[in-house]
Amino acid sequence: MSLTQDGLQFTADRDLLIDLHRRMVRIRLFEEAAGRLMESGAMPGFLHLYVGQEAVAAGVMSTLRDSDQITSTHRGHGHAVAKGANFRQMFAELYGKSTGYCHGRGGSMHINDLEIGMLGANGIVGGGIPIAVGAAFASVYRQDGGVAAAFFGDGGSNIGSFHEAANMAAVLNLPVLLVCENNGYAEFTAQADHMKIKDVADRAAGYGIPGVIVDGMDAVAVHQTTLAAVERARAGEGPTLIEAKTYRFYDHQGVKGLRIPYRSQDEVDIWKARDPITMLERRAIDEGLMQQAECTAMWETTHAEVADAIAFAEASPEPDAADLLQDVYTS
Amino acid sequence: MSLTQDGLQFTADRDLLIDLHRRMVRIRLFEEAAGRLMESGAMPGFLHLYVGQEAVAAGVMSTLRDSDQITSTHRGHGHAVAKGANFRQMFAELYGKSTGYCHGRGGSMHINDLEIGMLGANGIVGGGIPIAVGAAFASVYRQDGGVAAAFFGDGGSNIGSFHEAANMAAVLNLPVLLVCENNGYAEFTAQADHMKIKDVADRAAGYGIPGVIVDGMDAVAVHQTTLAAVERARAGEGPTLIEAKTYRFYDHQGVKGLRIPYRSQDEVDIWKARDPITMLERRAIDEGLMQQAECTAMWETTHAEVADAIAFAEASPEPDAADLLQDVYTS
Amino acid sequence: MSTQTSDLQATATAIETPPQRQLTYVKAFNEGVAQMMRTDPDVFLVGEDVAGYGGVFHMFDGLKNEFGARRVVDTPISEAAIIGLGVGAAARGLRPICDLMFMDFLGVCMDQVVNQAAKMKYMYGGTVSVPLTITTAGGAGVGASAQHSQSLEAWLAHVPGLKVAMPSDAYDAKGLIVAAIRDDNPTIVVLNKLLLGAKSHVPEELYAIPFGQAKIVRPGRDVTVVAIGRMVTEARAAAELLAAEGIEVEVVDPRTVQPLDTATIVESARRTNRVLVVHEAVTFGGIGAEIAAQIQDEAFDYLDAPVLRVGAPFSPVPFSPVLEKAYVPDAQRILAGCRRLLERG
Amino acid sequence: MSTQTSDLQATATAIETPPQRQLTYVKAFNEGVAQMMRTDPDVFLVGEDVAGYGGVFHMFDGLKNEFGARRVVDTPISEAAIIGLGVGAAARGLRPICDLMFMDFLGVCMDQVVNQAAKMKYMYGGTVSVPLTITTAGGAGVGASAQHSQSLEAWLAHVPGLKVAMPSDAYDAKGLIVAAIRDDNPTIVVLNKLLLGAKSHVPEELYAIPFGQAKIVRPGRDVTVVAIGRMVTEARAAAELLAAEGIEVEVVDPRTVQPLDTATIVESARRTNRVLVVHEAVTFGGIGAEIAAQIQDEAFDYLDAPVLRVGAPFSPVPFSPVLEKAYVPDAQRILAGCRRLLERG
Ligand SMILES: Cc1ncc(C[n+]2csc(CCOP(=O)(O)OP(=O)(O)O)c2C)c(N)n1
Ligand SMILES: Cc1ncc(C[n+]2csc(CCOP(=O)(O)OP(=O)(O)O)c2C)c(N)n1
Ligand SMILES: [Mg+2]
Ligand SMILES: [Mg+2]
Repeated sequence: MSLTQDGLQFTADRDLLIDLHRRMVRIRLFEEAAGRLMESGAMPGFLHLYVGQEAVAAGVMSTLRDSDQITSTHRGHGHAVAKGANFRQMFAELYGKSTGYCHGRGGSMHINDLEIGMLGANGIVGGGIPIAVGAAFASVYRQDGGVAAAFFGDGGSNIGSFHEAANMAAVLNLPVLLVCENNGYAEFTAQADHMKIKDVADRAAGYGIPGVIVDGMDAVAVHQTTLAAVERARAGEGPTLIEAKTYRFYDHQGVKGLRIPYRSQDEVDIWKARDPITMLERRAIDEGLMQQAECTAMWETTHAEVADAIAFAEASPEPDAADLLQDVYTS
Repeated sequence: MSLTQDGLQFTADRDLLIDLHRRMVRIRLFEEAAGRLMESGAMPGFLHLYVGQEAVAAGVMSTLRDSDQITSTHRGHGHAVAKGANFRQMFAELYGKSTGYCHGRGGSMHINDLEIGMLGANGIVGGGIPIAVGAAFASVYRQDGGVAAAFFGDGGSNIGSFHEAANMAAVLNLPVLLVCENNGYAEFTAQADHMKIKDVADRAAGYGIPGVIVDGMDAVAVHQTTLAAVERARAGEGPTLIEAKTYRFYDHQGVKGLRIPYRSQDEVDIWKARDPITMLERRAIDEGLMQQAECTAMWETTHAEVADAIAFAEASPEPDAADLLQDVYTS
Repeated sequence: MSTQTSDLQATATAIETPPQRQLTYVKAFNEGVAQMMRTDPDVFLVGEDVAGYGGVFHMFDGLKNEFGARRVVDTPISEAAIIGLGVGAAARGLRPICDLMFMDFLGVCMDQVVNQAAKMKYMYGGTVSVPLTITTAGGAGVGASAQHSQSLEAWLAHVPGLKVAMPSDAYDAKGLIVAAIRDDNPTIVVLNKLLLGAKSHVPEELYAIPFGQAKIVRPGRDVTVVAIGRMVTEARAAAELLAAEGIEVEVVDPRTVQPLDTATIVESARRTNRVLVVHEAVTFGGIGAEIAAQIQDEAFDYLDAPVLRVGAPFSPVPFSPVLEKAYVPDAQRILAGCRRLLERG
Repeated sequence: MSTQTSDLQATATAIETPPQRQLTYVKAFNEGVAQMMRTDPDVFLVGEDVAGYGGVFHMFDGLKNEFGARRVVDTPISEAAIIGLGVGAAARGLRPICDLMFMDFLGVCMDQVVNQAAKMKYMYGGTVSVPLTITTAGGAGVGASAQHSQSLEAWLAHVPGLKVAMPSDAYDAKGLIVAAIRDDNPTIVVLNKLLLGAKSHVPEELYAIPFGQAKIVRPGRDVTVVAIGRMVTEARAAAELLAAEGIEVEVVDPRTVQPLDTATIVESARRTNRVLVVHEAVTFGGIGAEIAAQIQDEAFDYLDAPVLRVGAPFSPVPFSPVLEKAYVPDAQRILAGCRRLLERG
């Protein structure tokens, strides 16, 4: 495991584990609460929950600087939380309140905060990939040493913009991470029904860039794999396609029961047995790098922070309908 | 060399050579004449000439039935001629006359004739590839044993519709030939400046289909390579990506001098030394499969046919402006 | 024996006049597709999650079971290839239904719709027909935000070669999808998300509603409201409110915006002399502009007031329910529009 | 010495009043881009064949030589990624110019233009600006056929968040591209292929033409012709012909169709009481519909005739020169439209 890395300074394995654990627990509790609130009708709109895939966002973000930009997807809460978004503005946005990240104009699929490098979630599958390429272009143009990561799913790797953006990043040799979160499904369509290949990483060869596969349930592995790609990118060696094999624990949208016709209970059980947070905690404690108490404390403080954020969101004012036409244009 | 093949019946190598020679000579003389007429101002519009790439169209079409459909590109005359389009309607269309394939409405980039399996040239790079996938879908749906071929260039393999169509053909296991004519340039941009890979065939692995490379100046090699792909397709084994390495002898558009800043004279000379027609004639005569006289005769009869077609086109009436709104809709 | 007879008669009457069958918009649409697939073996369906799942709006529930994987096909997320597949299959004489989950996704497949499907027949000299049907869902009001709520029919209506239907109730959802599938041209049928559960009478038998024939949904003498898609419902509500004041609003539903039944609209305008055009799309550059431009041209001497328009304000669709409610046109804004018309000379 | 003085004076005068500099439309555009790249290091250019070749219409000749490969970048044929690259770079504060060779190719990148660039600021809550400029070439008349000749500005003008300029001469080509590059919003500058070689006076200094301010190209009292892009030239020709008959046509060029300067157009309509709107796009659903709808609303009591429109007929652009000539609006059709207006009451 890397002792030091670029974005943050880990002086020891322990620090990395704590960092990854923190990011994952924050995502998990944010999502569990968001799901409950939506199902109960307290919160409007749709939610594509990230639960189960936490190791990918945590592992990737743990290698990035705040100034490194990412573009996300419809399933973007996990990326935002891992990149450092605060719960209050996120919940407020999910509630459509004026205090939210988008002042209520965007909702779940459009959380963004360039200050922390969250260039934005996106409702259009593949829509964010070329945008990340543009963010990376800006870093080279300004020689600021930044990298950009584009997240997308197995299904998203079938849309034209993935192909165009990957080839563009390759031929312009841009510092881009193409992060495919392969959770085996595009909505309700299994991977075998939307592509003939098993590994999306195989597509990298078509662009002349490296394609690597990593266990998307193992945050440390994701961290290490991404770190190598980030170092390549910062060194001016161009983009890397990273395929993280993962799984979503809930339905495509919302928090319905796990057992849905298109997935077998066995399949779900096998993946849940490899819960990324449980695995990391077990490992950290076995290796004596973290205490059970520390883990518990993280869950508790995060629970409290979620509760605070929800209270903040609920107490926040609705947007003023008089501002409906604000920010259509920059004047 | 295959003695028999599916589309046509070649009882001997000689028959195949004659067939390929005929298709190539027809393309060459059609294009040379068309180029002259456009440059002289006799003919309106733009022309993307196929000269130099004849072996690809000839080799591929010699494996197809009339009922097998192809979709073509902006550089489509060669495909049309090789698929059996007649000179009269083609020249008439280039002249914009009412007797043309499109009654003058389409011009150079929209020649089509479903009767002979020419599903159409296309002015949009990549536009025809998904359409060929649809034609192949129809063959499977009707179980008519047909295949469909989509032609596109090295540059065209960078656009989203190529990626989507290739993956669609693969996952639906359709009888499609994805024929990439890699002539090294997209307009005035060299391949190295628009993709990082040397072989477009490398992209096949990303779709889980075979990718093969063939010498696009050798009509017989193209015939044999395509034949194998056609047999796979008809046997229900799905699509194949065929990359033919070739070269255009004229400019991207029109018949300007060969020596254009973006290509070196050396490069042009090397490729012209491998003129696909000269190579085939030399080989056929050396192997004693064809006589010089036969070759000469082919050039002469074709010259005459071109002259006849031009005369027909020039003598044909212009479309009637009163028919401007005809055929916008099928009623 | 007499009893028997009367019993029989009773039964007979019962059979003759069954209670009118009510169906939801989405079920009526689904029935139209199913009936067409039963009657025409060349009709097939491709799209994302249309087979196994039946479409995210359940537009296609049960079709995979009845017609099998050959005719009901799930695809990758590749809209350009989905439409392109339809264009190629249609050019060869099949009748594809290509589903575009959300109308907003036109952005990723506009070339196949506009430069390929729409132009093929004309630019190929009339030799090829493209009997392709694209089904999609438009409209706001469900908290789906800026990229899943647009009404973009004006783009499509501006393209020669396309036909565009906007069913405003369950009866039309069935009749228009049937007409679209039977049409030999590329057609787009735009369902409205908020109408999916709306019920109305839908006959069981197969029927088609001809394109280009507007429907006078409600006759009236004082004002004409030309309403598109779901706005027909809002216009009816506004008409009810004004009826209470003795103002008779005529509500006209064009049903298809391409072709557009100008004759019926102009005839109504000439009778009422006051016209309001309503749609969910942003007002600027919406189909209402074309309708207003045609009315003022062809009914110039009959108008007592300018043709007014009610549409969405000029911004993307906001997420917040409060903002979205203020954004989407409704009965109140239609009512206000009618009052402005009536105030004029 | 006096001679000297007078010589000096002569020279001075010569310097003070040089012969007006005439430049072609494409060179004026090119100069505007070059001057902006000189003044603002954040401006860069990406597109197909824009660097090595200078753009297929020579719009970008010489820029690669002056500014180098870092700022003038050739790309693969990947329009969605070209615009997307611009969106991402613009969101980070750069000022990308993304070239879309032909306007027809909007079909393959509409999502990035409409769902990404146009909506980003609003749906992200105002925190991000997208100072992106898209340059493209539209219009028919060059024998480029159905997929390389369209005028699709109506699509773009219907999209909140975008701005759309249609330069009608060399002076505007420079002034509008400069304003577009300086604008903090996504802008599209649509050059017209037939105007590329058209010359007019173009000052050497850097100047910008503000968006949303129409220009009265030719004053007149009898009829107003609102003309878009190249149609301004045709409208002027028609005005000359009518002037010979003593009919004074006022020609108004909106310059940008989004934002649209309704005030100037309506003011003119109120003076002349007769308005014709002309554009190259098909009439149905074109920007002319929006302009006509606004005029009849805001100048209702002033109009002596309906607002008439001249645009292309409802078909794809044909290839045959004979058909194309019959297709594209020209001075004769504008003149006929004016006559129809003048015949009314
Ligand atoms: C262009 C486009 N097509 C379709 C959709 C509808 N849609 C939203 S999410 C989704 C599935 C995405 O699958 P994947 O990329 O694997 O991501 P996951 O949901 O598994 O995280 C689809 C089809 C969309 N939003 N955009
Ligand atoms: C979507 C689209 N983008 C750009 C163009 C302009 N264009 C026409 S041909 C061409 C180059 C195509 O290169 P390639 O695919 O290698 O084919 P070749 O011309 O070499 O035969 C370009 C960029 C187009 N017609 N369509
Ligand atoms: Mg997935
Ligand atoms: Mg090429």
